[in-house]
Amino acid sequence: MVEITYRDALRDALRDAMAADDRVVVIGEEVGAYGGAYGVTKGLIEEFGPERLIDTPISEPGIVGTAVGAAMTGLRPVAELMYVDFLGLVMDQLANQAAKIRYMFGGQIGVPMVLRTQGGTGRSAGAQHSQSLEAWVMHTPGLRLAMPATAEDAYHLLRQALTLSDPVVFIEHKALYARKETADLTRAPAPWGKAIVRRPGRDATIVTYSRMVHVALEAANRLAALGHDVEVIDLRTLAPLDIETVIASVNRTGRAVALSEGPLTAGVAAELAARISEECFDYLEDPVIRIAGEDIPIPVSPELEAGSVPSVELVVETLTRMLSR
Amino acid sequence: MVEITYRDALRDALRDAMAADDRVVVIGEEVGAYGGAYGVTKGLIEEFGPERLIDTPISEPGIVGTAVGAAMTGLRPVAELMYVDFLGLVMDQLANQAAKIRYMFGGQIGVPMVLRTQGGTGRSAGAQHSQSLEAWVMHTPGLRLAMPATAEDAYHLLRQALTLSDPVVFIEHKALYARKETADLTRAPAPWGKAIVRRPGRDATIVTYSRMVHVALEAANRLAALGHDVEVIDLRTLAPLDIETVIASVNRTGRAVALSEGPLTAGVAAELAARISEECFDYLEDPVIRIAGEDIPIPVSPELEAGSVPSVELVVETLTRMLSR
Amino acid sequence: MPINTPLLDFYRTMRRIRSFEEHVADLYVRGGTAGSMLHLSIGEEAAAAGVSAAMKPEDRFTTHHRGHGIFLARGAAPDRMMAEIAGKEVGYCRGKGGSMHIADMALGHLGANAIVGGGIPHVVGAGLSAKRLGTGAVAVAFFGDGAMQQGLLYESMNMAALWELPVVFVCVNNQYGMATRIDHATKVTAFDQRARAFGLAAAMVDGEDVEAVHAAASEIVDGARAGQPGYLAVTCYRFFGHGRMDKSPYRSPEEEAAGRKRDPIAFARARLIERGLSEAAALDAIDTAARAEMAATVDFATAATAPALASMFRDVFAVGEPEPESVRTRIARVLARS
Amino acid sequence: MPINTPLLDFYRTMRRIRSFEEHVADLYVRGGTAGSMLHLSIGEEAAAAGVSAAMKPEDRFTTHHRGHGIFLARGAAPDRMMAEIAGKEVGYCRGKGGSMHIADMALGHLGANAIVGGGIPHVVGAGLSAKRLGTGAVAVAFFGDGAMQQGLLYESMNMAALWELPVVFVCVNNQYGMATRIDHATKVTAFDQRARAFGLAAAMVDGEDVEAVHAAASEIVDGARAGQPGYLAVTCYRFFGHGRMDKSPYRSPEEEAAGRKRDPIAFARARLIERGLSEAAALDAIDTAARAEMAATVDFATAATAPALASMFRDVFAVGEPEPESVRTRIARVLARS
Ligand SMILES: Cc1ncc(C[n+]2csc(CCOP(=O)(O)OP(=O)(O)O)c2C)c(N)n1
Ligand SMILES: Cc1ncc(C[n+]2csc(CCOP(=O)(O)OP(=O)(O)O)c2C)c(N)n1
Ligand SMILES: [Mg+2]
Ligand SMILES: [Mg+2]
Repeated sequence: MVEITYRDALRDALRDAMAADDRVVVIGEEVGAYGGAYGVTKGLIEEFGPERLIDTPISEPGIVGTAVGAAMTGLRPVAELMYVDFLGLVMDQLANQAAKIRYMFGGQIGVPMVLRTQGGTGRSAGAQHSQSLEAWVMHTPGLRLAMPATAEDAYHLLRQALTLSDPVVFIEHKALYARKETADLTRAPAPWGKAIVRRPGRDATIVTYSRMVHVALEAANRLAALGHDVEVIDLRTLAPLDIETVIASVNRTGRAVALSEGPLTAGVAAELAARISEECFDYLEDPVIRIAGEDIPIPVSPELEAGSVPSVELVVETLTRMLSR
Repeated sequence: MVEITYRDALRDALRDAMAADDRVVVIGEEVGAYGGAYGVTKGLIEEFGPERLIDTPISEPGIVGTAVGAAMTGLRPVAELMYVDFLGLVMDQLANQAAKIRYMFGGQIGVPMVLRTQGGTGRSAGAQHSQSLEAWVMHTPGLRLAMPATAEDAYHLLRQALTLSDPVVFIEHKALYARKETADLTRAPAPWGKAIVRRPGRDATIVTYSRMVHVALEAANRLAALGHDVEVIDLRTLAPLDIETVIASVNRTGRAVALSEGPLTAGVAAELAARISEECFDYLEDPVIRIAGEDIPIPVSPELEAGSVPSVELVVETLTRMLSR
Repeated sequence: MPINTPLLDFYRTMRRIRSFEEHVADLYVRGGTAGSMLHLSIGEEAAAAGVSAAMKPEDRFTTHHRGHGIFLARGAAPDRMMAEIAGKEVGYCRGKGGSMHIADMALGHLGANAIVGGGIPHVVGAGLSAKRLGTGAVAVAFFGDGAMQQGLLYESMNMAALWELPVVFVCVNNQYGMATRIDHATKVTAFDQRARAFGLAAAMVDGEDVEAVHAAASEIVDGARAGQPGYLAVTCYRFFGHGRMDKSPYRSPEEEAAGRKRDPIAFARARLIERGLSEAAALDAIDTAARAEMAATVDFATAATAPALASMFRDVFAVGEPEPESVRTRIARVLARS
Repeated sequence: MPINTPLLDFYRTMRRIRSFEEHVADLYVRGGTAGSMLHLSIGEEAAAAGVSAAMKPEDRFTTHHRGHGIFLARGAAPDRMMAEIAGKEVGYCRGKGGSMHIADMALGHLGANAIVGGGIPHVVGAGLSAKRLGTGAVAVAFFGDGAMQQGLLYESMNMAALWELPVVFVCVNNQYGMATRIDHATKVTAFDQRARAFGLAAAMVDGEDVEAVHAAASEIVDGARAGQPGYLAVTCYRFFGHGRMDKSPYRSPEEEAAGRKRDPIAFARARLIERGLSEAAALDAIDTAARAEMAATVDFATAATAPALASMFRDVFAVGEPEPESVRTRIARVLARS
């Protein structure tokens, strides 16, 4: 057992993967000497050199396109996009190229790359640096999508992503980097693609991922004090989506909340609500409730920013309302 | 009443808008002498000249960025993206710029532009020229989204879009251009943002838009022959989303199908299913069923392409199953 | 007794910019600003002052994330800027934009941008409007050397040249994009060659000498107004870190010391005195006035009120359009109904 | 008696390409191909043959949507190409890709692309792999003049130059992007200047003369292999419309006639005869053989079977990963359960 931050776990995963597999290279802006905008790659250049920690110009489409080509020709690139907000610059290379190449070429070759990036609110970084855009990725056939909530998952999901044969988008959360936890990284990890019940409960199920897992757990604690026993499921990966774990839980509790930081409309919570509603129809006592980001750009003012995404209070309030009827 | 194609109705809308408002300019690849890849702007350059039908280099991000700047400074640009599949190149200019400028700048100014494009299957154009990407747009706060199914709507929604103060993404369907209908374009149009019940019915409600409206209507006809009376709602715009019309219908029929050509997962049908499930919970006899595109890239083979999106047969089969229990 | 010369005006403008940056940096460190990001333009004042003075009041512009100085040189009210950076309702953008998204339509500021290169094509659009509407206005995009590696810049240059728009591209080449020195981002730093290869008039100028910047900019801006779009690279040095908290461990103290010697304000001051256009005491008075002015903006911003929470639903769409329903309201409604 | 010279090989290659294009065009018109889009490379054969011959077997490449000729010159089996374009299971991509997405890893073809410029950065990645893995392979991106206005090209050029990768950018400048003549897409058509401004070795060559193309390409490709990435523009003429159905009403018959006179096959033929390296009858025999070969590919493709419907769920992810559940199956399951 070690005390480790999410940031350090990510770095360890990269280090271990690079040590284990020569073909792994990291490519992105400031990933070398600077150590990454959020410090994830700090120190790795000393171990692996600038040939494997490749600093790039500020050319996001070029970076992702380069990673695609490298992945097709024998390397296993980890491309870093400094902010998930820059997805808009690279969606062609990601969705039209990386995601479709295996398919369009009849299965001849895959694109075993990982696109690491980070998103979310919490640093008052403004409308173009605070988004949660996982829905665009989840909607794209051919992509895998991991969104770890814990240091342990940050480590294992990244290691696992680096063994897959298809492109993985790996979205970290900027507000989690400094989060510390006690973890045993040597323990056999949960399988890739499996959700984890972070807190068992009988009265309702919260289905979520990334930073919102901690919001849900905190809310569940407060709800417990109010006499409500809420289960919290951490999806860990959105593609694949482990709906079985969710179904089993909701069929048991009869109530579900889909919790996501991204904007409500046509977001991940919509997919979760739709899936749960169709799969658990006969077991649901209430409609699946979506708690998600407001349908607005993220304002820079810290108060407004905090108000624009789901809070512990809102989750508590919602479940209290559901469970007190 | 005139016989008119979807293509011609679009052209009429552009012509009438350009005649009525000097500030309207069309900017895009081959919009001038060539008349647009699908012929929508054919002949307009003779009427309005190359100053208003502006042919561009093949520079999609630059085109959309130019339209943003033009819209902020007194023009009312209609930017044309030849295929919606190229959204991946312009999502930054669309989602980070056009959609957020009014908000980030505290309401000082809007971006009154229309991004016209076309999507969907039906021409066996392959994985990078056949997509339905409206979910990315619908998920972006600050954007409006229109997807006409008929020539009449093509005309009116485009005219209306060209009066709005905020950016509108206007997605036509490549398989509808040649579709003819009898329309009265002088009749007062349905208001912007309102859905239309295309076929009233008592047993179930199909909620859809764009080309799938015709699939739904054809299915409803066949279902009628089988004794099932199905209502078909054409949303016309996905943002705003006229959920009231949908709720009223589903609360009456008790059964809903969300039908969309785009890929199933995290797509428009998910949002529709989630909304209907939460708004009509006590009225639903069955879960809301999503019929959507497969979660695969679009194959070029015509048989496979046709098989990858919802067919009349699948809609009939689904509703028969629902209604025969 | 100072004589009223452009150089003295430049000096005042540059001093005001630097003083603003010093004050906003201080406010940031004290936790008084909104946003984790603050990029100072210290060392780049001549680019701001020199190019701005070559523009006319009706001209328009966009900036990158390091745009405080440019906007001040174009006439911004520093108190409303400071308030915006502090995330306050009286700020230029009602506290929604912050340092990286300041804009002001009244002064032709089409917006700062947090996407490297993101604001560049907007001036192509503004140039198109100006040409079509016959306003005579030029549109200027300001951006950093980092944006020289963003493809969108070349698409924009190409369109401006092709359509002969009144557009100018100004690269504030402060030698760094974050920790990456420009020669680690590109093999060829003679950026004017690139611009010419797309059909622009192009020049590179030393950003220590504000008069030289102004002269070069005037030629390029005037040319653009006459239908020959242009490009100007202003070579300077980023005195401090990328963001306020960055201590630039990636560059040597010697390099920094040398870079900071290329100070456009010290340069202008020396020249003013040397030419007998001003004297130390008078320039000190300008400095003092600037400091007082900017200190007052901090007080103004600090005292100002934060935007009301409900304002977050405003400005997504035009006034008169329905605001997005809040998640809380929706949930209450749904649970009340079912 | 023809002597075995490179020029004769070029002639054969170019004739096979043209014959392929003529046959596939015919199949298209008869409704035998999958896909509404078909772009012929007639007139561009020298670019394909000349550059390809400058490459080694281990080299890799990507092409644009007009890539049949290039792939043929690199050794493609025309029957599998024809089958792919017809959307058949035995095609290079099992009928999933079609004309615009042909690829073959065995021959180093990293893929044709339907996004203008989309495949360009992939060669930067391939160059990175080659350099890191020490394979000695060069990676070549082929694209049209239209892609010269896509920003991604410049990002790619910049990275290739910066990292000194074994990468070559080949622009097949057929004068048109759809209906837009190149001088309506850009102010400056001396594209080699752009490439040099990013640090590439660069040349422009006349695409009528396959030997000249080969010589220029050899220099650039060899240079890239030695660490100096390069750029080559091959100037030619698109003999026919953009797509098969486009009759090019936007250009004059005179221009077309003049353009089609710049025929690399006729040019090579004349030179072969003039130099006494071959004679008309022998060249006619080559032509006849090419026609027979390509006619057979049409028969092959026509007779081949379409992919099974269920194959549509394959190849989304690697073999062994679960296939996406079909919508029909999901609905049946959901309705059966509730
Ligand atoms: C598209 C994009 N990529 C990366 C970033 C992160 N980033 C912000 S500023 C910056 C450096 C920009 O350098 P330069 O353009 O020279 O401007 P400077 O900061 O030196 O003024 C980077 C990489 C961003 N904001 N946008
Ligand atoms: C990004 C993108 N924009 C537009 C198109 C539509 N389009 C297909 S080919 C083409 C013209 C390309 O011209 P060029 O690059 O010169 O190639 P050519 O067709 O002449 O071989 C266009 C505009 C596209 N496929 N991709
Ligand atoms: Mg810089
Ligand atoms: Mg061309």
